[in-house]
Amino acid sequence: MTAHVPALLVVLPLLAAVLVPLLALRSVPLAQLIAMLSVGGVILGAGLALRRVLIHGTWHYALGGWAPPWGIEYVIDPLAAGMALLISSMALPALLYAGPVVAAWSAGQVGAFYSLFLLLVTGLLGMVVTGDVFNLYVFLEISSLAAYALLATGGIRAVVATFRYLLIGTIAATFYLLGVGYLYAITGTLNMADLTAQLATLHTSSAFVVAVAFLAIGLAIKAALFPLHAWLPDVYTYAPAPVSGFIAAVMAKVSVYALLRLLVFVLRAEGAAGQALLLLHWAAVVAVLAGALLALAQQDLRRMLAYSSVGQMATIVLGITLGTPAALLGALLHMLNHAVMKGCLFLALGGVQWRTGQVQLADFVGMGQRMPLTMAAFGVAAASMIGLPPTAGFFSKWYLLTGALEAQDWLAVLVLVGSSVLSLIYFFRVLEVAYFRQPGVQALQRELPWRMLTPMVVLATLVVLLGVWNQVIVTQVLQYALPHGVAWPRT
Amino acid sequence: MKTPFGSLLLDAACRLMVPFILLFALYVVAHGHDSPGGGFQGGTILAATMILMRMVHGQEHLWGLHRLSALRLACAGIALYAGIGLLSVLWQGQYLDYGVLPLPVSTARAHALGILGIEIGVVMAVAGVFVLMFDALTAWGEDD
Amino acid sequence: MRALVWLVVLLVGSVLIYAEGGLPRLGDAHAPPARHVSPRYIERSHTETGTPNFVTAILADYRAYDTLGETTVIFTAGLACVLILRVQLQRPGRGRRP
Amino acid sequence: MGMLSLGALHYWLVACLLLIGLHSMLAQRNLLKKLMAMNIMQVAVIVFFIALAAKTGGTVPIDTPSIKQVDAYINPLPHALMLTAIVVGVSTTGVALALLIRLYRRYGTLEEPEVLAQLMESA
Repeated sequence: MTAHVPALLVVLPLLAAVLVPLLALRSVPLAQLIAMLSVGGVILGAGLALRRVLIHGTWHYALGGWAPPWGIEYVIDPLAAGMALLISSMALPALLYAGPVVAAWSAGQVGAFYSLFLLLVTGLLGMVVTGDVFNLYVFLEISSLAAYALLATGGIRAVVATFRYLLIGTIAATFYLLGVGYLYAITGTLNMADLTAQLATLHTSSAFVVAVAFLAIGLAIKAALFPLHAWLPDVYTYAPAPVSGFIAAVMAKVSVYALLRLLVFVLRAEGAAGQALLLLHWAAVVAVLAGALLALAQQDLRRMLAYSSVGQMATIVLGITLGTPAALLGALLHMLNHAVMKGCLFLALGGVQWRTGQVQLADFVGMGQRMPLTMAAFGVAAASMIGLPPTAGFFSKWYLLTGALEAQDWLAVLVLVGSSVLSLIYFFRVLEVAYFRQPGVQALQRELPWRMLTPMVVLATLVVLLGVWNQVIVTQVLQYALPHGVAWPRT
Repeated sequence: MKTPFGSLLLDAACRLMVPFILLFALYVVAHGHDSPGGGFQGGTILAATMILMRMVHGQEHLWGLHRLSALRLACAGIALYAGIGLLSVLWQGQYLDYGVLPLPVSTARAHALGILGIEIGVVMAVAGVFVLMFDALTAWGEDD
Repeated sequence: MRALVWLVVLLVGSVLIYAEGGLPRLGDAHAPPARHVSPRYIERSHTETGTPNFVTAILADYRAYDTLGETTVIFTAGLACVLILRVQLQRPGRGRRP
Repeated sequence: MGMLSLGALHYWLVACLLLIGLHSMLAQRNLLKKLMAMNIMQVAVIVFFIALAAKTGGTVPIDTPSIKQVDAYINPLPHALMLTAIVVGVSTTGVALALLIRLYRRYGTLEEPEVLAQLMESA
């Protein structure tokens, strides 16, 4: 059975997703258990896959037994396996957390919610393990449609925001598909490895230039890179906490992963792909600062976290486009760290909102006493976002800075330091209000139920542990995930 | 649909047409190997008959597949598709490799039967989902 | 705002026209799409899959995994409608009808 | 370049459809019209792929014993891909309609400025 892990990774949550809506009509707890068990199975499978590819090298799995350019193949390298592990590990806490949030819904609604959550996981997993550009499109749409439905459950404002996201997301997916069409028109293939081989002589063709432009713009919209980020803040603000926690943690990252996979691994950063990386670099430089500044301007904390996500996604793109080994390691490490800490922040904030209904900065007075554990988790994750030493965030920023210095890109150095200072200001603001400002009336301490508390505490612990283990993660896993033999373009 | 727009004329036309549409759906699925057609097209036509009956008679009518049954049909369809893939894994093949299935026919025939199997899964999923979607879009749920 | 919309449209339009020269002509049997992967489907799919319809053979066999994904997309859309519109799935009046 | 050769005219059609869709999606004020524009955009991509499949003098991609040459059949792969893309388009439209129905029930209109104005009021 272990020989078929690549296919099972995606099929297991899919099968659970068809079982869950029917089971929920009989027993909601059983459906929730099955959903979590299937995600647990995926974590196990992704862990096995990661171990195997680290020992034996890239894992090719031909679906249907058809050889690659004719059939679809799954290609799992350390990067893909790591992403799969990250996606499934973030889904489990979010699913556990969702229990009390959906407790008042009818059984049919709960079933549909969990099923769509599993379909979202299925889509994201399919996107990271596939070695076929059209198959990536199909799974991109599965994850998008599931995400639209989940995001829209946050009330009527969420519906308005989601409809706009649907339109923009469809433009993005259509651009991506058109890019695939251009690549197909000049190479005749859809397989990623075959594309690399076929394109060796073609990257001066005008069709190639346009293909890269459409692919990059489509995926940059999905990744919410700064001038194309307009859909993100409303969507993250009004979605229910387990959904925004999971989606903010991994969904945009999977698009960044797809960007990295296509521009660097498949198109080898040659010709137009290199130009696209340069453009993305400049967009990212602006975006890092813009995201941080916009976050600073927000009073609604959910919106603050959303803008902070815009800035942090740009930080990851900046690391990728710098292209030095340290910057790449920093970008990959930051993908992992940011997923864990942003997930923790959204879950904690959602918990406060669920218990007290407060999301405005001014209303957080005394929250440190009212919900000590929740705010402690928030504080640990915030410290990591700022980049304080024992936490994970410090190390990824350290690698990114080292990378920027290696590349002698002083602007990037300045921007990275600047964004850290800004995030220090906007997160410290929250902690200051929550802990040091005395409330007028002593409010009672009321913590969240264990199902909501456990995921947060686990993620907050993980933030610290990832910091402690950063050396191990980088030397044992991430350095094998880097692309080889790719020359980055220089300004 | 809360208010069906049935009338004597529509009812008669409907009774006359539905058997033929059903037959055509079956033809489109079964003949998908040799001519244009297949699971999606057949499933859509099948769903069209049920939606037609819903529009004329309302969803209380016996013909109108209840939405819960539609959901079950859709789930069963996907499970059938993914399940055929898992069967190939059980017989030591790659996922969705129909050639390894232990059927008493040639490999090519086994592939053709496998294709038919997943097409039936697709028909069930598509027909179920379209009825469910029609119901969702026309029924009034709880308001905000 | 108007100007921005037209700017985007003009930009995309000029990009599309710029690429036109690099693309194969209509009906060109020597273009890469006709030469590289697809001949195998035409030559061997009937013997390999027992299905004379090449499109069906690709859809349901060579690229069957895409089709599984596609069926999943439909299923996702169906459930999404149920969740967004809060449709009651249970039959009305099971034990609750007055 | 051969900009206006007959073999490339369909690229102009694709560009027109795509731009009509894109422009209407950005400029239309009615949300339902935006959705229709989205469908037009998807159609543009479908036309693009299907045109890639064409071969001059090619016949339908169904094996006929009397015809053996590869070039006598059109390329079946884009057709299979576009079946998937069409289904994806239908699904997206379905979800979008569900969202629009929610909005219409609440606000009684699908004009974007009016919806936004009502949103502002309730805030």
